[in-house]
Order: sequence, then structure tokens, then C-alpha cells
Amino acid sequence: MLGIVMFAVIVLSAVFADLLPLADPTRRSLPARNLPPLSGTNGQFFLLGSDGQGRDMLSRIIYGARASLIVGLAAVSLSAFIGLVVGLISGLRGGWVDLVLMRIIDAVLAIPTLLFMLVVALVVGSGLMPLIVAIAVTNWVVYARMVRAEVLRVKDLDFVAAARIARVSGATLLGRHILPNILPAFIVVATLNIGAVILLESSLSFLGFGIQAPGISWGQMLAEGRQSLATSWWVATFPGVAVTMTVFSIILLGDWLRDYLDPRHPA
Amino acid sequence: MIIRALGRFVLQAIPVLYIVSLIVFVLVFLTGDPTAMMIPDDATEADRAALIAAWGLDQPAHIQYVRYMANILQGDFGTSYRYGTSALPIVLDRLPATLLLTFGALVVALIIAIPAGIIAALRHNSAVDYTVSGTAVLFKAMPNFWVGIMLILIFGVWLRWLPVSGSGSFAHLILPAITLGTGFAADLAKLVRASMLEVLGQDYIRTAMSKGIPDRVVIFKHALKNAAIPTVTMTSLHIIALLGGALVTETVFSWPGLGQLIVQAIYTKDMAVIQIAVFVITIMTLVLNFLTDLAYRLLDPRIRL
Amino acid sequence: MTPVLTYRNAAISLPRDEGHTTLVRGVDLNVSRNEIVALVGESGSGKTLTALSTLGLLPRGAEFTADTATLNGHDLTRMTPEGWRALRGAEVGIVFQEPLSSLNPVLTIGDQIGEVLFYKRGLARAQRRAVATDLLARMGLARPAQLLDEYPHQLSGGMRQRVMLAIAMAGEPSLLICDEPTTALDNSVQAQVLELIVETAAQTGVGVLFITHDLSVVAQVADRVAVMQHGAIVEAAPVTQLFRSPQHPYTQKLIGLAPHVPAVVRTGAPSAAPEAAKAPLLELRDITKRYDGKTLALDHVSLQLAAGETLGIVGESGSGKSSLAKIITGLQRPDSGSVLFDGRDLLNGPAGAGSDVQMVFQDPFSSLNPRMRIGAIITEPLYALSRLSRTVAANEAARLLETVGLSPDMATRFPHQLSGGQRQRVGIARALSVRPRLLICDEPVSALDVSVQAEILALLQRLKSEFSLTTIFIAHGLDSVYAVSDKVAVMSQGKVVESGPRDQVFGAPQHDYTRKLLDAILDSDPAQSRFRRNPLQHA
Amino acid sequence: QSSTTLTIAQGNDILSLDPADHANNSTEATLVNLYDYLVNKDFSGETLVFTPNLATSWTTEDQIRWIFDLRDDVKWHDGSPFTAEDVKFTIERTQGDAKLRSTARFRTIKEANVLSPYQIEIITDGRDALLLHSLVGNGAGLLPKAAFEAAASKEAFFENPIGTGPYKFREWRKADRVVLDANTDWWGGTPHWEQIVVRAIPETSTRVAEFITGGVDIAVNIPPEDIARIAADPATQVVSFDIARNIALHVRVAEGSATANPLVREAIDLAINRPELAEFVVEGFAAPTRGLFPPKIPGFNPDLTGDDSTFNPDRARELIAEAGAEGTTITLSSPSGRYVKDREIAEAVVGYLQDIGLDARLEVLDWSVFNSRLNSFELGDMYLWGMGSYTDASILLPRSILNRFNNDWHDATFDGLEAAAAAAPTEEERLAILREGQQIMTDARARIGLLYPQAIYGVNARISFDGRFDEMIPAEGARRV
Ligand SMILES: Nc1ncnc2c1ncn2[C@@H]1O[C@H](COP(=O)(O)OP(=O)(O)OP(=O)(O)O)[C@@H](O)[C@H]1O
Ligand SMILES: Nc1ncnc2c1ncn2[C@@H]1O[C@H](COP(=O)(O)OP(=O)(O)OP(=O)(O)O)[C@@H](O)[C@H]1O
Ligand SMILES: [Mg+2]
Ligand SMILES: [Mg+2]
Repeated sequence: MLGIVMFAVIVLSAVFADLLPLADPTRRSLPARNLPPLSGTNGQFFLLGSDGQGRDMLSRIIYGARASLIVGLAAVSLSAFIGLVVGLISGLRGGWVDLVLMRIIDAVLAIPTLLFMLVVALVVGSGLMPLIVAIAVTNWVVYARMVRAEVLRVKDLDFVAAARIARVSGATLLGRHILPNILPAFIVVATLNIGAVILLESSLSFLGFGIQAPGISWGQMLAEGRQSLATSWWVATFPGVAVTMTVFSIILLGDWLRDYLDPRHPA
Repeated sequence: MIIRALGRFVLQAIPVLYIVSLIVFVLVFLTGDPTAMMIPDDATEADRAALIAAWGLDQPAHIQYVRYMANILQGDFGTSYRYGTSALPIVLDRLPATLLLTFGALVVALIIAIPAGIIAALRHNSAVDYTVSGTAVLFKAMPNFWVGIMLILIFGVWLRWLPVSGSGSFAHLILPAITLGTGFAADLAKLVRASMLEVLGQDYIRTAMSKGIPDRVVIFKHALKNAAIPTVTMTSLHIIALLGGALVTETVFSWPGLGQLIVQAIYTKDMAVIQIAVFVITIMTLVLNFLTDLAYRLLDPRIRL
Repeated sequence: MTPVLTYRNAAISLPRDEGHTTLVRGVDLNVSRNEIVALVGESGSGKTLTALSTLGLLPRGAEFTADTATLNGHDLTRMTPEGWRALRGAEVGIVFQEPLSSLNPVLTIGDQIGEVLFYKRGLARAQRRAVATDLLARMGLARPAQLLDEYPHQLSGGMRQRVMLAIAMAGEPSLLICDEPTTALDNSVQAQVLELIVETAAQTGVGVLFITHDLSVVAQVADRVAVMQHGAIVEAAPVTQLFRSPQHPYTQKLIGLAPHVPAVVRTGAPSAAPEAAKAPLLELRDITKRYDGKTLALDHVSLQLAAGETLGIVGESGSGKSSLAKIITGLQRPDSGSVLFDGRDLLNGPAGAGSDVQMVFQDPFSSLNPRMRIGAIITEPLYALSRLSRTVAANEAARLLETVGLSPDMATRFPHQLSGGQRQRVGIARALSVRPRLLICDEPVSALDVSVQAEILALLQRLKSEFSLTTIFIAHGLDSVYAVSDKVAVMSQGKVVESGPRDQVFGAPQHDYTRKLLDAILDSDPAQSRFRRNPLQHA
Repeated sequence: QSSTTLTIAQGNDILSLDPADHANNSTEATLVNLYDYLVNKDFSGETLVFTPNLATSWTTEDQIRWIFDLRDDVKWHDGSPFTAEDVKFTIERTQGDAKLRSTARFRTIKEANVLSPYQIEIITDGRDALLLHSLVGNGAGLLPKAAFEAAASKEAFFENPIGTGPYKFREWRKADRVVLDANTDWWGGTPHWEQIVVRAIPETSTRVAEFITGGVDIAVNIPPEDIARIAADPATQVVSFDIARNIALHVRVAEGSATANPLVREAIDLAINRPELAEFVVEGFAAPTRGLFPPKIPGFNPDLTGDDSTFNPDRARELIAEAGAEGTTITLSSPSGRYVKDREIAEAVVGYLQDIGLDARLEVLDWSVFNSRLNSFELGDMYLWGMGSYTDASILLPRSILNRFNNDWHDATFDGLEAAAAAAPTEEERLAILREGQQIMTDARARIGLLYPQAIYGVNARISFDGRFDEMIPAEGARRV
């Protein structure tokens, strides 16, 4: 429950940021740069301090949640979808198809994410979508492997055999018997993965690939703030705390969701 | 048995290496012409054209690829655009540092995670358990470079206990190993806890307890060995991830590992270096998978190769 | 007689959502040296908890109270952790039910025996090996010395239980607890292990608390019997007395349910002549199946089954029974051979058997999708045939539930909210929903406890005539096969070694393997014990 | 660390020990300790002058045939003497290996002839006022003919390279450090330091931390925000100095681009508050300018100032209105982390353009993507570029170079200047042509100059080091105090 509340607070404040009494997150005031938390100048008060351009940290963190959450959720959804399809094909079809897909996964794992990023950035351009695509291009293997393993486990269970004897259609077999039973593992992996992707976005910002400057994301704030960690600790630390809290809430949310969807669990 | 496993290993390695080389070639090719990054500001267009021709980059892609593969088959892995020298030694030079850091991180992770995981499992649902799980999530959620810079500030600048950056001595290894190791320890501790919990509920643990042998024997001899397999699996997956270089940690600590090299190579479109680096990682990955299988065999006599 | 274990008014309670629940209460027990005391009762009645309380191995948070609870003079109600550790192994040893999971899979047999010898008897390494070898030899294991370096998975179930017994006896305890030690074993192996336990008890004089729910086992080994129901001992008596004049209604019911070996088997006389051959509904020709190109699961199997008949298939674990079932239902394709159903070739024909062949599975847990409601599970095969409206489906589900003896409001429940027996009924209802002509039951009762077994068997019998079913009934216990089958096929190592009308196979077995199986049937008459060395004192 | 060791922290590892194959300023900054040039650059005065190095003197009458007299007391690190043969060899090797990054370094040299062991004649391909520029700096380090030819291969030679510099090669631990030892046989006397260690510390905060804790004596590229802390510590000092670099916006003028209209370009020029940029974004460590070459570069144009008078947002808005360009979308592309505060500067520029009513957008690109786009002319309407490491303003003129940066801008007068400069009879006239070129380009707003950035080094208080305009770090320039 704590997970839902935390996550809801984060999402809602990101969505309705415009309604909150916040400073313009892009308003620069160079004389007010790098002010510590709970200080102010010229009538502007910085609850969480200001960054190197004199922008309000609190406001940037709340607005920054948008890009981070979108990247996290979209990249995870996209890679989960690709991974699910590949994992299902691999696990259900078996044989040489499985063999080939598994070798491709081995290969993709060996190739640095950054190379994909660079290509996507060059071919598609930079920004939110390319970032999501680029993350998904490498991230799907996590799901493909997990789904395949789960499919192999579930498909030999007796209730699947029973359904096959009952001659249910392939879609029913998949949708009713196989997917719901790989769901718990899927949720666990996905919630952990959202956190990893949000962090990945920050690593990519570290390399200059994240959200572009007029846009705001936690990753970008972390990457910018790390330069001044020794002199203005708050610039990188607060976005770090935001990422940590989000990841934490998503993990809790995932645990809750898994239990909630499980009929064996007392409601 | 080992021979057959080795055979399977080679059969697996060849197609993977081939797919990898092809994907890398296509990707690097798509990133465009590397000469733009090589020439100085005052170079003319003609200078650039000459450089392109000198490196054979004016040829169509498929011809470049065929020539590249032909050279590989003759043992020539190409020349780095960036360094102007043979690419293979450039990559191999970085290997010791990467392996050392990987090893260091692993030791840190195991030292933290195994006791923490065991204690959390034994004190299931107690304050200790929640503390371990909470700390694990926290460590997992903290960005690597933040941890790294903080460690530098605390242990390097403030306390002056350890060197800030660089490599060469044991002291230099400590901070980067902790930086990398903690994130991994978080994952591992959770896994150790979960597998210990599972194992502790098994009938043979009850059998062991019914013998009246000391608790430590039950935990370390009976339970831990059984809980080790998922731990080994995850450890090997993590090692694989680290082998590709821990870019952020390497950069923060000026650690001369593969990660920095690969990123630089990617930025400069240094085809030969990227190819070999990826080759080396792939081969190490496959070797590691093989060793992991061997470890399974050692841990669990039921598993055959 | 020296008392080893004495319980007066013992009770065990476990923490539940609110407060404690008392699961075992008012237990009085006495086990003396040279005595085998059986504890019988249905599943969940508290037998295992009682056993674990003697070792201090109750689940975390459990409370154990008693007016008296002594083991060799130690007061079990006030033991320190160290005290328990000293007690375990040295004064009391235990053999658990599951030979597969009770031994540590990653440690050698020698290691697992050796640690008891070290911690309980302080033996040095060299001595340990010698003593362990001797122990294994005494347990009737061949090549005991080599066995020390092997791992549990390299041993058969029977061998593992012998090893368990060796471990339990290694500390030379005065009390041996056997918690359903043979439930998971095939009949023939069960007999050997029981014999070993009785023999060991006789040789060492160890007091044995023998837990089981199988009355024929009780009849064969026990000196005295305590019957447990709902956590309390409802009756205790010497074995002959208990069988002759059971007092408590539950005991009476149990004795009534105990499978009696049919007279025909004992006399060896074939009953009525086989009926005239009818046109077969199902015909298997020369079925061969290998897994992964290695394991030969089925080796040229041919069988025929006429409409309305019940074919019982018996055979040890791994003999290929389930593989055969899977091939008939089309879940698996054989490597060679053909399956003819009502004259149609199922392997090459266009549509297979359609809904004509259905199956009931062994494991009541994995055969129902944990995420579907019972109603949906039952009507799924119907849906697969044609779309049903919501109300039709609900009516159909209710009707089917009633047919298998369940209340219709169970349709909205999830499988985990049902007991094993109820789940098996659901599985049967699902199979019957499309009115199949052939029903395959793969060990439908093996995972259930005796009283429930009997109910399910009765249900199957009833439905068979009600739905005019042709049935294949797979089991490894001979008694249930005998109870339901017209024809019997005996399988061993992928081959059908013998088949024919039931009475012929049971009465005049042709094959050694069949004879071995028949020999292993235990008699639920204490007077007929095959193992007991010392004559029954209370006879 | 022993007080006789000088440790320098750079932002990146050297790329190569081959002076002709790196095209990288910070690599050269290290290699100057190992190799020598024929002549030296001296930026200590008003403008660049060339001083003797391994060449003691030089003469030319026609700027085609040049005679250099060489020192006769110079020994290579392996003990063999340095002669004119080595100079000829160095030039010909660089010209002959097309894969070398600096292969075009000596493109104007037709031949090099050994007149005597200590005299060499260089013949250029027509008049070349800039020959001396090509004999010093990146790619001009001299290599020993005999040792190079004796080595099994180029790679073998550079495993243990030999130069004539004050320090000898000891080891290169890739991505970590280069270690050099004093050359006791150095022609210039006894080197000041026993050992030089050049470390690669890419992460700025780590470099600063390492410097503060005394792990390195000199740290390059200190971020402005750390300056106060370093200056406050008595053990450390901040050294800042002018360098050969300028930050400018390169503007697309082709038809169809938002900046095709000269009025819009002029408005952009006027919209930018250069003094504010210099003071706040880079904390005063830059000079505001509209120019394209800083003062010490021959050809510097003093008219292109960047003072307050260049900032006129009202006029800019008028121009925008005149051009009917209110709300026009203009994209500025910028690299990130390539130049000091590059992204922040670009962000500020975008802010100024928004102030005058343009819909300015920023596109921050990774350096390699930025470069690829530059080469395929796919950057936005404007891009931020920090040209640098030049020694003469004439590099502005050649069409062949201009095509890489401003391919769509043509001006009849400007296009004639390249030839005119080459033919200029006197240096004075040549410089005048260069100034004219800058004036034309800035008036057309094909490039809009912003800042002359400074370099900021952290230097340990026990050392004196002034920093050099060309950003080389000769260890002999650092002294114990
Ligand atoms: N660890 C536990 N936690 C909670 N309840 C338990 C636990 N172990 C046993 N029980 C409950 O205690 C009761 C008695 O269990 P016990 O295992 O003693 O039965 P049993 O007679 O041995 O049954 P079976 O024949 O199935 O082995 C059951 O209702 C069971 O659900
Ligand atoms: N999917 C499978 N893959 C590989 N081997 C299998 C598979 N299924 C069964 N086997 C093997 O085939 C043989 C026959 O198995 P099968 O399940 O038919 O035996 P069974 O008589 O039903 O045994 P049980 O009484 O234990 O159910 C066994 O050796 C078993 O290990
Ligand atoms: Mg039990
Ligand atoms: Mg079976």
C-alpha cells in the first residue's frame, strides 16, 4: 500500500505540476546559481536550493519526473512487449527457432548498449523517442530470457495439458493459461527493470545521450550536478533521492501488484 | 563429458561470434564516417578525402565487410582509427584492469551479500530482515557515479584514507570495487535471502536438524550449498555485465578498463577496436557460461554436463 | 518394558492470524523399548506435528505443552536449544516420508551419515567410514562402501529410505520415529523397507513410533496402535484388539476402508472366463517412444480396449504409463506405431480424437490453473467446442459439480480454496463436461489420502456407468486397479509384460514381474503379518 | 610523491606516442616533453613570434627556399647525434604515410634537402608565409631516422620512442598515465624534474579531488565552481590564462533556412549579451567578443569587440519585426562537454533569442553525433563551435576548410582573399587581408563570435606554472618555488 501511495504522489505531482505553486523550472537567474536548500535571493525562495543556472531544484525535480517516468514506463513497456513476443515464440516453438533466437540474444547481450544508442541517435535523431527506442533495443533480452524460462516451466504443467486435450484454441491457451501464470515473474522483473531504466537514462545523460537540455529529466540533473557534488551537494543529491524513492515505490508497487493478482493471496 | 561440453561450447561460440561481428559492423557502419573525428580543425576537405581513401572507407559496405572478415580469418584484427596501431593489443591491454575490478567488485559483493542474505533469511520477517531488504533497494537505486563521487569525497578528500583515483595498488582498487560491488551486493543479498528461505524450508534441512548437529553446520554445509546455484547464476550474469566494462565507475576513478575504451571507440567509430572488444567480451561471456556450468556441476552432483 | 517416550495430555498450538490455534491436544502416548507403536489418522490430523514435537522441530512460534512429556527422562517441555541438539540424533532419530527430498541432494551419503557419527559419537574420520559402511550393510544395502561416495540422486527410492534409516540409527537412539516412511514407495519396495524397520527394531530394541495412514501397514508392523483424528487421539489399543473390535466410529470407518486383498488373489483361482471379444474402441499398435533420443519410455506397446471396458494399467514408477496416456490423448506423438480410435487413425487422421478422449491427472495441484475459477475450469472444454452463453455455462458448471458430488456454489472459488479430493473431483468434472467416450485416469488417487481415495474411486465407478464410459485407469497400487478394472495390463520398463482379463492376470500371473507385484500386497490382518519376529503379545 | 616528480592531470589519455598521428592538443601537451620542434612558438608578447629551438637560425629570401641551421650538440635519447637527415626523414615520413592524422602537416613543402649535417634546405610549393607555423606544434615533432628505420616496425619504435626532448620515455600505462624520466644528456642543460607523470583523469570532480588532496601538482580544466575552494586553500592556487580558442555561432545562410534573412542574423548578433555570458556562465573566465581569433594570433582584428555596445535587444526586436520573423523557429545545435560550459553557453544564447521574440530551440548533441551531423550538414540553423589550436588567422580563408564549416556562405570579396593573402608582399599587408576577411564574415554574420575562453588550471602552491597560450604543458615551464 505504501508503494501505491508513494507512486501515486510522484505520478500525480508530475502530471499536475502546472497546477502546483512552483517556480518555472527553466527560469534561469544566473546571480542566484548554486544556492543551498532553504535559501533565497530577490524574493525567490529555494526549498531544495538552486542549480548551476540558478533554476529552482524543487520545480525541476517535479517537472523532471515526467521525462524520467515516461522513459522508464515507455521503454520498459516497449522492451517488455518485444521480449514477451520473442520469449513466447522461443519457448513455445522450440527447436531451431529457439536456438537461433537464443544466439541472437547472446549476441545482443555482448554488444554495448551505447553503440545502439549512438546508431539510434544518428538514424532517428535525439530526444525522448529515440532514447526509449534505444533502451528497448537492448533491454528486451532481459524479458525474452525470463519469459522463455517461464514458458518452459508452465507449458508442461498438467493444466496446460488438460487445456490442450480440451482442444482450446492457441489464443486461449496463451491468454488464459500461459500468460497469467508467467505474470508474477514478469511483474517482478518489470518493476525492478523500471528502476534500472530510470537509472540507465541517468547513465546515458552522463554520456550526453539523455533528455535534451530544454527538457528536464532526473538523469540529466544527476549528470549535470555530479560536477559540483563537492561544492553544491544538493544539485545531484536531490534528483538521486527522487530516483531512489521512485524505484523504491515501484518495487513495493510490484510486490503488491503481484500479490493482488494472485488468487491465493488473501485479499 | 568435458570434451563434449567443450565441443558444444565451440559450436555455440562460432555462430554467436559471427552474429555479433555482423551486427557490430552494421551498427558502426551506420554511425557514419570516422574520419570526421580524426582530422584537425584546419584540415581541408581534400585532406579528409585522402584519409577516407587511405583507410579504404570509400568502398561500399559489403566490400569493407568481406575484406574485414577475410583479414580476421588470417588473424589480422585490424588497425584502430583512433590509435593508429593494431587493435588487438589495445583491447588486451585493458583486460587485466577490467578483470581486477570485476574481481574486486565480486569480492565486495559476496562479502556483503552472503552474510546479509543469510541473516535476513534466518531472521525472516524481523527488523534485521527488513533492514537488509530496505538497504538493498536503496543501494540498487543509488546511481553508480553518485556513490563513486561520494566515496571519493569521504574517503579520499575528507578522511584521506585512500587514494582518490588511478590504479596500480591494492588501495586503488578499494573504492571502485566498493562502488561497483554495492549495487551488485544489493541484488545478490536479496537473492541469497530468497534462496536460503526456500532451502531452509526443504525437507532435508529438517532432516539435518533432526540429527542434532550444530546450527552452523546446518546453515553453511546443508543450506548454503543448496542455495548456491541461483547465486552462481546471478553472479555470472553480473560478471558478464561487468566484463563489458563498468564505464561509469571506470570514468569516475580513472580506472583503465575496457568500459572507457569501448565508449571512446564507439564515439570515434573505431571499428576495429569495437569489434575486438565485443569479440573479447563475447568470448569471455561464453567461457564464463561454461565455467558456470562447471560450477553447477561441482555444487550439485545431479547436474550433468 | 522400559518406557522411552511418555506423553500425557500433550498439546501443540501454532500462531495463526489472531492468536494461537491448537492443532493437537490431549495426546497420550507411550513408546517403550522393543515396541512398535503406530500412529494412524487422516491427513492433517496432527501426526507429523506430534512426531516433530519429540525432536523440538515444531514450526517457528509453535507452543508445546504437556502434563508429562519425557524422552528417556528428559522433560521435553523445558528444553534449551542446546538440550534439543544433544537429544536429537543421540536419543531420537527420525525417518521422513519423502525419500526424494529428505536427503540433502548435494552431499554424499557418507557425509550425511558421517556427521551424525562425528557429532553424536565423536568418531574419527577413519572409524566413521567403517561404521557407516557397516550401518549401510546392516540396512541391507549392497556395496555399502561405494555407496558412501555416492549422492542421493544416484539411489532408488527404496535405497534412499534405507539410507535415511541408517542415518536415524547412526546415533544409536532409543526412539525411532518413522513418519510415513513407505507412502511414496512402490508396493514391492514398501514391503522390503517395512521388513527392514521391523528387523532393525527387533535387533536393537529401539522403540519405534510408526506414523502411517495405511491400516494394512499398521496390521503388518505395529504392536500397539493409536488413532488420531482432528488433533486428538481417539482410540489406542493393541493391534489385534483394535482390528478385531474397533471402538471409535472413525476407527471403524478406517478399518472398513482398508483395501482388502481379494480372495481370488490369495487362492490363485481365475474367476469367470473372459467375455467374447468385441470390436475395439481403442487400439494401440506397436507404440514406441523415446525422449530426447535416449530414454526408451515405450517399447513396442500394443493394447486393445473395447467400448465400455475399463483397462487398468499397473507398473512401477517410470515404466511408461503416463507416456502412454499422453500418446492416446494426443499430447505427445510416438516415434512409431499407430493409435486407432473407433477405427480412425488418430496420428494421421485430420482431427485427432476431438473431445472423445479426456483425461484426469494425478496431481490435484498442478492440473488446475491456479488463476481460473472452478466454474471456468470445468466448462473450458465445452467452450472449446462451441461458444456458450454465460447462463448456459453457469448451469452446466453447476450440473457438473453436482454430478461429481460438489456443491454448485464452488464454481466461483479458486483451486487453492479446495482440498485435494475436491480438486480431483473438479478434474473429473472437467473431463466429463464434453461427454467423452474414453476417459483416461492417470493415477487419479495416488496423491490423496485413504478415505478420500475410496470416495474418488467410488465416484469414478458410479460415473462410468452413468456416462457409459470406456476407461483407462492407471495406478501403481494393485488394489485400486483390482477394484475398478475389467482388463489389466502390467508394464515394466516401457513394455507391457502381461495383459488380459483382470482375474486372469491377478489369479494366474504369467510374468515374474506381475508375481512380484502381487507378492508385495500387504494384508490388513494383523494375524497375517509377514514381518513380525516376536509373536503378538496380545493375540 | 617525491618533490622531484611533477604530476600533471589531464582530462584524457594521450592517443599516441607518434607525434604525427594524434591530432589532439592534450596529447601534444604531453609529447612536447619528449620531442622537439625545429622552432618554438613564443606567445609571451603581444603576438606570436618564432624563436630558435633545434634550428638556431633560418633565412629565406623568397619564402620559397628556406635554409635552417641546426644545433650541433643535440643527442637523441639513445645517444646518437641529431642531424639534418632526421629533419628530412621526419618531413618525408609524415608526407608519405597517408594514414597519419597529420599527414597534411607539411603539405606546402616540396622538398627537404640536407646541405650539411647541421644545415637543411626546405623548398616550398610556391610562396609560403606560414612555413614556420607548420614546423612547430601538433604533428611537427622530430623523429630519429636511424632508430626509426632500425626498429622492426612503426609500432615497435613507438613502444619505446626516442626524441631529443628534456624527458625520456619510461612507460605508458594506457588510460592511466605516461611516465617520463629526466634526460640527463639534454642539450638544454639538466632538466628541472627527475620524473614527469601525466595522468588521465577524465572525470572532472575526480580530477579536482585528486588535485586538492595533493595527488597531482597541476590539474587542467578546473570547473569555475571549484575555483573559490581551490583559491581559498593555501596549498593550492588557480592559474588562468588566455588560449588559442574562440567560441562562435556558425550560421546557416542558405535559402530555406530560418537564418537566411540577413536581418534575422543581425538581430541574433545584437540579442546576445556577451558580457553577461562571460561573467555568469563562465564566471569571468572568458572575454566577450565578436571576433574569431584572440589577440595573440597573427591577423587578430581588434575592431571586433564584444563589449556592452554590441548588445541591443531593442534594435534586435525591430529587425525581427522588419524581417517579419516573429516567432520563427530557430534551432541551435551544441555539443556537450566539449568546450568549457558549452551547453550552458548555448542555453543562455537560446534564452537571449527567445527574449527578442524568436522561437529558439536548443539541440544538444553528443560530440560524435555532432561531428557526423556537421559533416553531412545536418545541424540546426546555427551551431556552436569552439575552433582552436590555431597559430594564424589565415586558416579562416581557404575555401577547402571553410566548406567544412560554412559551406553555404559565399562572398565574392571574401573568396578572393585566400589568393590575395598568399600573394601579399609584406606581412603587414597579409595581416590586413586577414582582418578584412574576419570583418566580412562577421558582418555577414556567417559566424557570430561570442567569447574567447580562458584555460583554468589548478597548480600546487609549491610550484609555479603560468600556463601557455597554446595549452602545451612543458614540464620545464613548471618550477619548484
Ligand atoms: N508449519 C506449519 N504452519 C502452520 N500449520 C501447520 C504447519 N505444519 C502443520 N500445520 C497444520 O497442522 C495440522 C496437522 O499437520 P500434520 O502435518 O501434523 O498432519 P499429518 O497428520 O502429519 O498429515 P499428513 O498425513 O498429511 O502428513 C494441519 O492442519 C496442518 O495444516
Ligand atoms: N518429457 C519427458 N522428457 C524426457 N523423459 C521423460 C519425459 N517424460 C517421461 N520421461 C521418462 O520416460 C520414462 C517413462 O515416464 P512415464 O512418466 O511415462 O512413467 P510412469 O510410468 O508414468 O511413472 P510414474 O509412476 O512415476 O508416473 C521415465 O524414465 C521418465 O523419466
Ligand atoms: Mg504428516
Ligand atoms: Mg506417471
